[in-house]
Amino acid sequence: MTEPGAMTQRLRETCRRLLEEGKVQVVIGWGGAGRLASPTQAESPAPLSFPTQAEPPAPLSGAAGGAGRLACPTQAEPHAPLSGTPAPRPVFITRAEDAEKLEWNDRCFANLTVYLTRKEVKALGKAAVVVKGCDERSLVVLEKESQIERGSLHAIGMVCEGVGTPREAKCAGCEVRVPRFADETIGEAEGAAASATAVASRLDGLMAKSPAERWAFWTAEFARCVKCYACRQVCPLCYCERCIADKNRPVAIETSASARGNFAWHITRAFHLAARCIGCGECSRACPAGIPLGLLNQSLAQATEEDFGYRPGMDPKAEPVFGNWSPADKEDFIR
Amino acid sequence: MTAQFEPKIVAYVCNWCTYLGADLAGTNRLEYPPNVRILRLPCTGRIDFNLIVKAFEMGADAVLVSGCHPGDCHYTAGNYHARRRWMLFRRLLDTLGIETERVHFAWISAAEGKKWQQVIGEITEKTRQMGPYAAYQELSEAAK
Amino acid sequence: MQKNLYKPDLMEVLDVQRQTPDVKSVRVRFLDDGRARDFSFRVGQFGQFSVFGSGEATFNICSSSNWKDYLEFCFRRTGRVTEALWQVEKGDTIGFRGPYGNGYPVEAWEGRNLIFVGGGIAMPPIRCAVWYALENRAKYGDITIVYGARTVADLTFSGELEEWSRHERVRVVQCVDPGGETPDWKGEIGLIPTVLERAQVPAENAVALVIGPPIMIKYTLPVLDRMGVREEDIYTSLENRMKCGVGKCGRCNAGPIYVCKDGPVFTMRQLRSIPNDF
Amino acid sequence: MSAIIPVAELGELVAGWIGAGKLVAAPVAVGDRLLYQQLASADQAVFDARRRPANSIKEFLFPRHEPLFRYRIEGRGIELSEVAPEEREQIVIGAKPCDAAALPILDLVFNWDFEDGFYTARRARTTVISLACAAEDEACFCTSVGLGPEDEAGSDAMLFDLGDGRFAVRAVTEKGKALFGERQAEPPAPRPGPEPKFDAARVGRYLASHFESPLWKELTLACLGCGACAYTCPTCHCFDMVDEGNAAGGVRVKNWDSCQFPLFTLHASGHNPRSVQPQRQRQRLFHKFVTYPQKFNAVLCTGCGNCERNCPAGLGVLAVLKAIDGEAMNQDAKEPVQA
Repeated sequence: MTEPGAMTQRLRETCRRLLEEGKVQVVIGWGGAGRLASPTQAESPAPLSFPTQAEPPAPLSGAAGGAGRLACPTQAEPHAPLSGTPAPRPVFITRAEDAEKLEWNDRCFANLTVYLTRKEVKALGKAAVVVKGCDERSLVVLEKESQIERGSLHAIGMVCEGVGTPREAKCAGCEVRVPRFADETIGEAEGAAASATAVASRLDGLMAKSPAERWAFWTAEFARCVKCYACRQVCPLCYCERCIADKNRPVAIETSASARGNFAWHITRAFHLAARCIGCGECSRACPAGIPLGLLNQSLAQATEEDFGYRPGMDPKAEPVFGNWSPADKEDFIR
Repeated sequence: MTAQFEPKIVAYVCNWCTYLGADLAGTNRLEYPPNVRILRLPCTGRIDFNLIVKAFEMGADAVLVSGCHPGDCHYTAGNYHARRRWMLFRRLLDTLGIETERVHFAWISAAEGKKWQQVIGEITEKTRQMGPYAAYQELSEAAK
Repeated sequence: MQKNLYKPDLMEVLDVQRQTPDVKSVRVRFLDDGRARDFSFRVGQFGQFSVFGSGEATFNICSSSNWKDYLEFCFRRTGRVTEALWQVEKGDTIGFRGPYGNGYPVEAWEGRNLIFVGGGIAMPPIRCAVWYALENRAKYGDITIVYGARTVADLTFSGELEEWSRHERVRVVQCVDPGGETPDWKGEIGLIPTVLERAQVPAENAVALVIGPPIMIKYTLPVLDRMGVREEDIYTSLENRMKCGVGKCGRCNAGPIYVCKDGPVFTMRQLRSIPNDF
Repeated sequence: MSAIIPVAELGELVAGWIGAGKLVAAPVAVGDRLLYQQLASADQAVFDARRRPANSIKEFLFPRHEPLFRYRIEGRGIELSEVAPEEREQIVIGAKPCDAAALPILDLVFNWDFEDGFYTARRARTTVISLACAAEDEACFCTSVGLGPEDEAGSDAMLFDLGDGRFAVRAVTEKGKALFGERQAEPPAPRPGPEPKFDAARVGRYLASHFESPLWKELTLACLGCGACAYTCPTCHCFDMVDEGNAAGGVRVKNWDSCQFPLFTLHASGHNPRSVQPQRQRQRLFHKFVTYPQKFNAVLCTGCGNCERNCPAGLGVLAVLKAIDGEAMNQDAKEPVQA
């Protein structure tokens, strides 16, 4: 395993080289935690007293079980979002001397390939994008769907030991710690890749319930949805010029964040990603209401693999499920 | 005593096979329950899943999607494409806890007036037993 | 609770006129007689018109404020609500909220010469002011109306333009873009700024009302400047997208103004102090 | 009555209010975060002075989805009817001071000239009991917009965590006194709150003269154009109005909307005054820090930091304003402002 600091150095060197040699005009990476890519940015202010990395937000009184807070018996002590080191944010490096802004650590959550289809980013010129092995799968799908030209893009792969503390659920059974399709890869992996079996535990729990319980679960989850569309905007595969949710002639999906409007939206979002979603989990991460949207996609991914042996973004040679068909497709549910 | 529950069933059918099959049932005077509302679309390949959702939003108790048998599609492969989508769509409905027994799929050809009669009869009876789709209808109530 | 700010008054459609291939004007009257009796507005104000089931859209009230029996508005078939309005016929019921906005400062215009410059669908918001001025003829000086559209078929209220030109001290100049004329077209051919410049309009002590697409306004302003009309005497009506009409929903906010409340009528001088965000 | 309330007694109070048929909202633990929610029972409430809910309390006064009236279509006729108003009293307890402070700011826009009865009726029957902050994180910046961890703006009463399972309570307004009577604790030693993170005056000056600036594009390139910032913001209040129903009738509803969506300003003609994301980001910042103050003499921001925490790209107003303050500082260094 290569130490993150050393990988950051190599990432910055790579960025500098690519820009200096004119191979690309912009490097899309993570970095500048707490600041933005502004050339004249002053020093960031001194770190604040709270919360520090060493001291997680304690229950407010010393007593065990968190007195000062009314009983919340089933809930483990939740951790405050954004405690500890702020996650590096997406940065767009256009000058070699700004390469210092790039960072690599286990809080590089964002799947940066989402920016490759954005007009404002495309206008910057040929891009290099920094990807983890999981992010990289969206490059395969985007290319299949003619949204990017792989040849006019430079992918810098980062060998990844997982993100988040504790690790994100998706990292548990990660098979793609070492990026497979990047133009160059930074870091070395130790040990064999894990299998994908551990990933689906939460989904298994959900599917073990009765349909009525699942309905109750999602009704409660969707009740918190405010229709901010962060799930859509953050998704590298939600690139439609105008989303069906934004069309009003006719209205296919009610814009209201009501029970009915939210169901219509989440069914649509999940199904428009069926057999396409690469499982980066950005939708769940972005949701300000903490709705585990990725579960829907995972379930569809599971079915896609069972029924068609297809895993989006894993094999560039595999034909996508939709857009194709086979006379042998199962039809035991059709009269 | 309350009146017997009459389910509302929405049938999305393709123009070339099932619609003609339903028509044939009519011209042959094959009686089938009047609970079904037929909406004709060009092809099952055109039947967007949003239409199924919309039907439930508007108060349907069950939905039928029906088109040409495999190999018979007027557009060659529309029904094959549809079949793939339905496979996964059923999984999504199941994951959400939407009652998949309320979403029916069928292949009914232009010659199968009899099958149309049978399928509608079965679906109506089954839905009648299941009762109104209260869970989804409550969503709409909550929306107001 | 307070009166429901967002609940429209119901209006009966008295008449629908097709003005151009994609523009109609609609005449409506309040269903409630008391509301009809008490209603008043200033020319230049707008209303939120509803087709129930499709939503609300914002239109200028293009009838004169002196006409008490009905209101008129005009729309182009272009979006969800206007498509629904296109289907509306005599006898149908629609909704109305208003009047909203500031309207034209017609009192301040008294004693001045009036120059109206409009392009395409901009005739309705000018029409109400023209009628108002004609109905208070003694209070205003010379009236010049320069109105243009892409083609002859796109000119709205053609009949009324003819009628106005028969009034004393009123000059109507109509124009169409080159190529938009018909064989029997008697008006001018050319773009509005050019036609305005050619028309040699007397501009001393004049107030101008200029409404139209941004590009038309942009090229008209220098012409008015050369004519000697000061920018505090040039008025326009902004057309930001609106929802509430009452300064709450934030949609028409541009700089420190809410177009629905502080406008839609502004002088060019006022607009210059606002960020170019509309 | 003592001005010091043990947490158990606070729970009994909440249970009593719920039992008396009042709507009570408080922070509730949902997964890894706190969210303000209407309580089904008192034990859901989490009174944690060190954590901030990921949403805001505006939802209880300005709901994300609110029916305005019903319509019935009968032939060519229309029948309109009011939606029965919610008349129950409402108590929001455990609000952060930065959430409570948003209410007097929102009062301004919902009451100028025309009064939005939906908002004002809710406001009148709502009591806000806030909980003074005992900690802040990197995203907090209340002190940069003139507020603080114990600011009473918008609060009818305020609780102070004494750190030993007890709270001191201070009734601020008549509404607060109606709930807590003569309980009038002196707040414990005041906390300074987060260090100021930018100079609001300097930022305001800089913004006012930089409506057009390449900075906007540079600073907001990472913005993905969602509404997570606006919808979790205590002060963002833009809305949409749509009809929902079928051929027989339906309801016109008021829904939250955000200036970050391209559709917000899109004209039917296709013209869009704010057609790219940097313009939309600029609008949000200008509205908050330049134009709302010009119009209503109040900054449309309470420094809660929700935009920063909830942005998938880590790009809240704080990040942008800090960068702008840096620019402004550089500029001031080059051309000192005349006193």
